[in-house]
Amino acid sequence: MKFGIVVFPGSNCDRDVQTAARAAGYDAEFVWHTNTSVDGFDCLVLPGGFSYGDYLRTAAIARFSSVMEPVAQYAASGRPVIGICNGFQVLLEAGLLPGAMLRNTSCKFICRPQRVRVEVESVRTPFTLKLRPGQVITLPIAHGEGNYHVDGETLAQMERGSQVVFRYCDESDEPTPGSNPNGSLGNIAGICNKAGNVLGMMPHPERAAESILGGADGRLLFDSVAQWVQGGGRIV
Amino acid sequence: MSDELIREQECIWRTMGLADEEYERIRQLLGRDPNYVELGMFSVMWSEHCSYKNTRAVLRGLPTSGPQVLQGPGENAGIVDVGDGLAVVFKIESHNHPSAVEPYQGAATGVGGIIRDIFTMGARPIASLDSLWLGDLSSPRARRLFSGIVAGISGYGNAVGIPTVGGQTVFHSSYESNPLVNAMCVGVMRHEDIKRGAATGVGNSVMVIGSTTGRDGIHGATFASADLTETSIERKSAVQVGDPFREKLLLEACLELVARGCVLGIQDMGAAGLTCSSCEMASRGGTGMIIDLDRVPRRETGMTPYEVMLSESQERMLLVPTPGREDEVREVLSKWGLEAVVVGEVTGDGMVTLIEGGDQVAHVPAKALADDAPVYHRESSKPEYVDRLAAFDTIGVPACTDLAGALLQLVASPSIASKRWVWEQYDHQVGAGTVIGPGSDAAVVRLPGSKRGVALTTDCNSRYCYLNPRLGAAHAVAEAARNVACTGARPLAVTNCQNFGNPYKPEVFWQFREAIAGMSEACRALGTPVTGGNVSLSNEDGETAIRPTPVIGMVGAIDDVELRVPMGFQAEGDIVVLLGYTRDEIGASEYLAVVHGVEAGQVPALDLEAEGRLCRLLATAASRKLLSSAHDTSEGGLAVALAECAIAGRLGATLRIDCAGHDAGLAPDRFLFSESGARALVTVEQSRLDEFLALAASLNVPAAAVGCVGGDRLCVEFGETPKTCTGAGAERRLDVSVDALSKAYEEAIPCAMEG
Amino acid sequence: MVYVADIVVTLKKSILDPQGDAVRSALRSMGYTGVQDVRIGKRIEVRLEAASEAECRQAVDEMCSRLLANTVVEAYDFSIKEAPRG
Amino acid sequence: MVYVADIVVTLKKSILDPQGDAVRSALRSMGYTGVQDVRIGKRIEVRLEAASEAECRQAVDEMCSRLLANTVVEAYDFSIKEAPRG
Ligand SMILES: Nc1ncnc2c1ncn2[C@@H]1O[C@H](COP(=O)(O)OP(=O)(O)O)[C@@H](O)[C@H]1O
Ligand SMILES: [Mg+2]
Repeated sequence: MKFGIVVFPGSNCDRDVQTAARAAGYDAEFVWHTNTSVDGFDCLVLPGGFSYGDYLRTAAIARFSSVMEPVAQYAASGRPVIGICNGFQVLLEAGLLPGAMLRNTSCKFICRPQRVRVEVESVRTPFTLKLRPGQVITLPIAHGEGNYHVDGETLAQMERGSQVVFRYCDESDEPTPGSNPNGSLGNIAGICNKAGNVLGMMPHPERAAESILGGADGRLLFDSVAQWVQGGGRIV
Repeated sequence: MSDELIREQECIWRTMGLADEEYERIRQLLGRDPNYVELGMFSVMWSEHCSYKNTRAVLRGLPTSGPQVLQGPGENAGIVDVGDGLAVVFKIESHNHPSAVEPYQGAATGVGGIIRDIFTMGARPIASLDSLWLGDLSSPRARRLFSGIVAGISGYGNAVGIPTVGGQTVFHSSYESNPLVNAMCVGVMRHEDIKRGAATGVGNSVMVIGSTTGRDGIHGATFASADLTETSIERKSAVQVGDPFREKLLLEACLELVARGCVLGIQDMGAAGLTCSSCEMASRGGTGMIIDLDRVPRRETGMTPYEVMLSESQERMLLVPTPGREDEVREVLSKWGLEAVVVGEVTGDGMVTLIEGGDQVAHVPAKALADDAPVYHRESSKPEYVDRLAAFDTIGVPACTDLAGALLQLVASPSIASKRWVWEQYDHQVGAGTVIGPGSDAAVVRLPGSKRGVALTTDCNSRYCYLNPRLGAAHAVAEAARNVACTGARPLAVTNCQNFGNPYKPEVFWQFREAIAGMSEACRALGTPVTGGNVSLSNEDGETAIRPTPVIGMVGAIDDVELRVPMGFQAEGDIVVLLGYTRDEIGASEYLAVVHGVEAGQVPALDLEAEGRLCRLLATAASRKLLSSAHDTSEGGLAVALAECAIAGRLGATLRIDCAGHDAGLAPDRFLFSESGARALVTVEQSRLDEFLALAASLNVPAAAVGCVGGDRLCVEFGETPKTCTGAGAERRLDVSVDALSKAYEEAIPCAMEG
Repeated sequence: MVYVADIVVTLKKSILDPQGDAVRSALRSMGYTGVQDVRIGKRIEVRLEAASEAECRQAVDEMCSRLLANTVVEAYDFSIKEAPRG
Repeated sequence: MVYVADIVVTLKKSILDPQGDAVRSALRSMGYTGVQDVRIGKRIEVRLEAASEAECRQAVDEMCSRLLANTVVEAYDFSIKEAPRG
């Protein structure tokens, strides 16, 4: 199992993803943003950070980097791609996932552990095989622009197609306004594409892959995709 | 030269902040009159900010050596050994004046500057801390500065990808127009990768790498050395805009250069820009340097040599590459989208020589600029208020009739209340190393690729320092050591930021001298040498000075992060043990200030040996896995410490305190709110209690099991009360729900900020 | 020719603007009680060379839709004029 | 009367604009090689009630210097017009 971690010059969770993947027993190598090929990997990770400074708008510039074309082809071929935080924003800007990200309603960056409910059948994406629908996991969030937005029609389509993968929820597992850290539509924390192989999420599974860092729930996502790859890589 | 300058030419040095005798000294050193560019260079290098001319004599007394010290003061940052060939680099620095004028950018560039100091040494930054001092939150101005400063630190630190894992936030009216922003950064590297800011090897190239040079921040160092008055605020160019993305690129590029062995000497361009970096590197290397200013990449046209030399444009470095590796340096920089340009070379004549358009525009001895600033012995005299306020007798303070009410009031007072509002805006986790984040006594960060960790804290109680600067500064060191030890780490070394008012006032200078003496004494006693720091004077708005604020940044080492000890209560049934001796010491306390509105009295006595024993006990107990939790007592005393343990652990506790073994006949309110030093509150599993108490006894630390963790209330009874405590009133018995404490503690700052 | 494009990027009307709301309450609490609404957007000034104004206009429009604005949530508008000489 | 103030806050010319620089290089690398310079500022639209245009102008000027711009590093400019009815 080998993860390819796409590194933009302002990525800053690239090494953390590598540490987490390795701690879970998998290979993980970096793919520099000027690369024009992403061959040889079982899963691509677009990590968190500030891709190109993100001054204008998060991830606005990243989608024009050379690596994004092979990433798009990789995604189109049905292989697993996950964008975490800034990586999620890159996937949105690049049109690999629907919608856009707005600034948190508090207008502040926010970093804290967050309860997140799994919304889909475990087989919906390669990243959730080891999770049950309705299961609540705790993952850290750390972002200034995680306020997910999409037009009503697309949202309805996404709901029908089980594309909403994670929602922020409260102590009683409900996605209440009070448990919404950033104002995102429907408490959305993560979504996937129609095919299910491309996942974008604001919470950071790589920061919760060792109990000494405050939790190990995030490791389930790494293990899921590894199991999926070992199982021949099919979305049922 | 402009007309205006010509008019003032007679004493142009004065407009640059140089005294007449300093000008004379420059003439003597040069053997001629300096030209305009040279004068500008001297004026920034001889400013207090760069030369420490007013404080150097006093700072000579600091303890700076120890077996753990790999690099003491004098470099960009200090370095200590933490074992396994790993070295930890750390330093704290102020960005007070810029933050007062433009809070967001001022604080942001402060963070940027200290991060560069760390990676300049060849280390990867792994954590930042920030010590913030602001006016009273009831003031709109203080609130505006506070939110701008926090946003600036967050905006810069988060983007560079360095976790901000701790710090402190204190509110007091003396900081209203002079907020303090002290930023600390910590990095790690292998011993063999240590880089120093020395220009060696005559004939070697000198390169400027990173950002272009513009007109921003000209005379920032001089600005930082003057009072903050209307006119100085008008010198707008002293504020820069930070570019965290570029900093991140520069960081990665520099570390790649170090890893490839391309770096002989390197220094960042902070205060006084190219002037400071060139003369300091030459002076340290015992060499000179010739620079062709035409080659310095600029972002504005028409810049004069004066402006190029004094620009404080951010995110730049001066580099002496390994000979023959210039092209490789260019390649690495260009991979990261940055420029690297050879601007000159190292010379053997000891002179900094500047060329523009083929002409020599400056020619000054590097050492004269860097090291020969005058040393002043400023007059000092004890301020009148000191003895008057110390004479306040706490005997007359009325007894507290509602212990729970007083505690609720204390935990809701902004200086004690939860700083979550601050640190949730910081990415405190990036780097996958934050084992204990903000909200505890000290943060613990795991070193990449190792099981070792460092414990980090900043501390200072400026009320203590105001009432008794010597004792106050010593307390700051002791508290920092306690905080580090509570996590299970051994205190290693100290960096410090001395924030004071105008040093030309004898009263202020007295405070400074006393504080340095107290800090030195405590650092000696605790075996934590000072490896560096920063002095920020003239924190005055023309009238009122800030309270003396000698901020201590401390680093401790823990051999295995699995052994770290959390602050909050962990499990029902754990035994609560109070360590140390409690005296009748509510003078200068938070309780006296918040509940009785009095800021006076004697600062608690300090027994540095007892502090040392307590630290040894905490670290040893942690290494034997005897502790479930540990928290020191400081502001607000035992009561606030208990509340913080309960809030953090979401668990209550029931305590019965017997005053025997403490000051005789201590009334409950005094016991609960006294701020006696050398104390901590730990919890231990019942089955390990005897072992722990025996260890405490063997290390000569008073220890008493006082109660048990459990329930959802915090209940403290005193030994003299009847067995059934139901009979005792609110003045003899503390009984309050953890929820109520938590609410008061968590909501205070968000409410003040967001209404 | 050198032109200067003055571009304004704003959140679409249908989208909440928390930053604008925060500024509105700040202004009101400072005593400007007449303030009814505040919207905050970006103003981008691009100086560029182009063969003609029409070509410039087309280039700027493209820049806006490709990079400067995310049209899922933002709207943009711009004006162009010749750069002052010197 | 209700007015709409269209306020532009920009970094002063002498101050580095990292946002603008980043966008400039992005635009160039996207093929817009004619781009010479980009500066990014804020555009703030304030809708407010005032007795007269003069009063409105004065209030907006004050808001700018007190809150909306930090004149240490930023410059501001604004125009005012009557709000369209309805
Ligand atoms: N400005 C800040 N940035 C980050 N963390 C902070 C800041 N202010 C306070 N904290 C955190 O809040 C906690 C409480 O701070 P403090 O009251 O100073 O602790 P102590 O009394 O133990 O020194 C600490 O963990 C500290 O790191
Ligand atoms: Mg403490």
